Amino acid sequence: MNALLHHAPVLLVAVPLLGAFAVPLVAKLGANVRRSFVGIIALLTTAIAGYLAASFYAAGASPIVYVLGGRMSLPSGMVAPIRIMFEVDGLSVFMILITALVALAAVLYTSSNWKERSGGPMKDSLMLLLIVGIFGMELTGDLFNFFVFLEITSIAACSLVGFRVWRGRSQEAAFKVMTLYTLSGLFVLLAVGLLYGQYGGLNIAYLATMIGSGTALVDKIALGLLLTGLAMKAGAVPMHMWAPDAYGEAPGAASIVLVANSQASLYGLFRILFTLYGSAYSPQSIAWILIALAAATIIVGVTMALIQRDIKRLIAFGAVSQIGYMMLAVGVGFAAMTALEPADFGFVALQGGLFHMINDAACIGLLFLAAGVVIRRAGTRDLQGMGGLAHSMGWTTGFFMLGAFALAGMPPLNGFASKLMIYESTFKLSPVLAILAILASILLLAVFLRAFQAAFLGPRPERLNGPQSVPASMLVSMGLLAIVVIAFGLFPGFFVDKIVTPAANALWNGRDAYIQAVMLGMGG
Amino acid sequence: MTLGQMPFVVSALLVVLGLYALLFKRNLIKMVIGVSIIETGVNLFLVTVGYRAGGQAPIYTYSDPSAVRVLPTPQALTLTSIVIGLATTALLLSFVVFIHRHYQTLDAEKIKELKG
Amino acid sequence: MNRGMSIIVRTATRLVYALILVFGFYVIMHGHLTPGGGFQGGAVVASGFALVLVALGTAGLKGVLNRHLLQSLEEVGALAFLGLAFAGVGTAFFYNLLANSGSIFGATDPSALASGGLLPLMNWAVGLKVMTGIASILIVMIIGARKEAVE
Amino acid sequence: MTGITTGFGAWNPIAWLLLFLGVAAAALILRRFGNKQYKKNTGQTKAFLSGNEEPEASALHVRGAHLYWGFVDGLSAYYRRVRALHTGVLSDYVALFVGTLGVVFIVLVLSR
Repeated sequence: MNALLHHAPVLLVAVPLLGAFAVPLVAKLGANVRRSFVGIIALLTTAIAGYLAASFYAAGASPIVYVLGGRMSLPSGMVAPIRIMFEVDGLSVFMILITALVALAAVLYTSSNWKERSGGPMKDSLMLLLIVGIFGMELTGDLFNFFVFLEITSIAACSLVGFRVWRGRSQEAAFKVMTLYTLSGLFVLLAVGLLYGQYGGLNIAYLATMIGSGTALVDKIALGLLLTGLAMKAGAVPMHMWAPDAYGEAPGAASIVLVANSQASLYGLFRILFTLYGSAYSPQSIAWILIALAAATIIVGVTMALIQRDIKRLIAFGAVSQIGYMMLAVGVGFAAMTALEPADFGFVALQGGLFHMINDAACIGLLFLAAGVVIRRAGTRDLQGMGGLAHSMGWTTGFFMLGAFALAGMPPLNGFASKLMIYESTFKLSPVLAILAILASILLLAVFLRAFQAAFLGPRPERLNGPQSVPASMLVSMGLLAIVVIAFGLFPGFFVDKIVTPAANALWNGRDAYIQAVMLGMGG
Repeated sequence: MTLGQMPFVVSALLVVLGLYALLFKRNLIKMVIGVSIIETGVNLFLVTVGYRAGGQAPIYTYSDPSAVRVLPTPQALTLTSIVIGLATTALLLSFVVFIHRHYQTLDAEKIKELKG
Repeated sequence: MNRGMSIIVRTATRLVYALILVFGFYVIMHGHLTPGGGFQGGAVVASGFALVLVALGTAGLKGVLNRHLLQSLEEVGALAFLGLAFAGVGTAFFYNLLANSGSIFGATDPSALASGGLLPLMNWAVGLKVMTGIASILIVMIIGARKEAVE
Repeated sequence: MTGITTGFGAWNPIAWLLLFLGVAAAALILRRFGNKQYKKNTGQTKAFLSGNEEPEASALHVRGAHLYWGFVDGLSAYYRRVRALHTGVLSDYVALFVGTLGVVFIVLVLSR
């Protein structure tokens, strides 16, 4: 194993962190130097993520453990799981790929030379910090460390939402989001404290070996706190109220990283449910909690999106409803896995839910980025005041339409492939839920057709006060996501085999491998 | 209930008090104070978890080398949590400053441009 | 311009200020031996700074300790911390290269001040970051509040 | 390799594209059999609005808020309730969080 591969997990966090701290200093050399520097950091991070993923899959997708600060045993020879560890399994690698894709697109988008009104270097710094936090959440094998990275994402995300201080609405959104994020973070910390007090450890693998048959009340309380706290950060109805505020008020590029942040919280939820508790304590009721939250999320998200007039809030409610699809699929998978007779459709559901995560990141990313361009061009966020933008913005129109069709599940795009898997597996568990999901998907198409019709179609507007041309870097960033949408749409089998199945395996039967990777390393 | 369990009760009370402030107080500053109180409750809980009867604080210098010391992990967790709490509170308060500048009020019931 | 508070407070501040700074630096320096460390010491130093700002007013800053200088120093502290973490990358990230090495900061007696390897250096880096970070937050908030009062 | 099988169905985008192209080609061929006799820029190609003049294009554009008003009106009972939930007041959001936490606790404590 070579040195770069050995250190890849930690470099994924350390490189953007270095970038985040160095940006304000580099910015003194000029705006263009700063933009190139941030771009190089993003490219480097993406390259490391790609390299880690490639070698991980080549090596047979067995979990990698990285111990910060040296060996697993202490200098005195004592063996205890107290060092901070990064643990990478199929699910982590999959989430890292999503984050790297979104991060690259977001940084490319912000590096355009459109005039910034304020906060240039600080915005880049916060963006990189948010990316650090998301990577950290996905990599760490330590429950307290997970909380720390969760809080890093909270602080960076809320600063990004609120950094446009001249807008009262963005301050309002930032305050609400920060309060709710902090609240959820504190309840997660309380759960971590409960587990530490009960079992004397913070390592996820170690705790997973200690959690018994689920008779202890402490386990249940900790699970409840973790589940609700992380579901809130993922934006599940009825705790989704922050999500449209945050996505809607953040700058275009920050919105898509916020979506990746919600997905990282969802990852945390899955890690807790499948790895930390997993087969030790998994009553069917948890699956039904997930499914109930998911059904509410899908319906409320899509119906609220239908009546929005602010284009970013409309897309934001669409993003909320998509989180519901992922939770629905994983809930169905959990129900099938924990049933007395584990059924195969559960695995398909997990595959579909996870595949939908990366599809959602690409499609919603495309929509948010295109909406950012539209708002700058039209000078308003109100759909009522827009129209006819397609006459002057050919590429952006195409990208918006592509994203909308893909997200609504039109064949042959990627959203259709993942939603088909979700529908068919959900149908096996409960036909009503599947019909609900299909109906919501049709409504979603209606929502985005409305946004598309209102913003792009119609006669050429008389006057536009925004800038005339769209910068190349923004088009490149949207093009990147569009390529992903098309590639995943045309070759779903390839990507499901290569990257989704290892992730689904990590949830389905990867718990023992995850635990063994740490516990055996500790013995040796 | 023994005296040793009192800190747990107090930390639970603090969490409930903070939630009360968040739910029923309308002033934004009081809501920030509520968040801070919840945080204090959680921190108190973490420190209490680390308490062991008869254990010494893990300070090596000038101490009896044979003494039984407690594991400093919970203390480290609490410190980290306090640091995060400082950043959170500072950020929340600066948002409150800007909200007051734009809305000329700190009443949570009146700051609802973002709804529906 | 704000002239600060009454003469009693100002005189007391001048007396206490140096003590607060010394105590803060002591806490940073002994972070690897006693309770405390970079964050706590940095916060103490910054609280001394806050005392000066409140008691003597912002006139005393004279533009020397401005926000930009403090923020640059903060970034330097953060980068130094990260650099020290990278130093051990031959073994692992955050590997303590100097501990028990016998060279600088590598005393094998765990109660000596020059023990702890990279830990004291990291404490200094964190201390620098925290003291300048909190100080710049204070400056921004006080100047922002002043503007509000004038309007 | 390109398609996926879900265990209950299959999906192959390449086959779908081929089918799509085939159907599109068939549609184009059918279109060629159409009547080519009409004259452009005369009354034959204009919209017929019961004899009224065709309005300006800008007046014809349906604005964002006007689309689907019938759907929203039909579901107004639902929308009244769900909009009332999104009050915009932070305390209500916290209350929803605490309420959900309570429900989750009850379900977990009751189960097994």
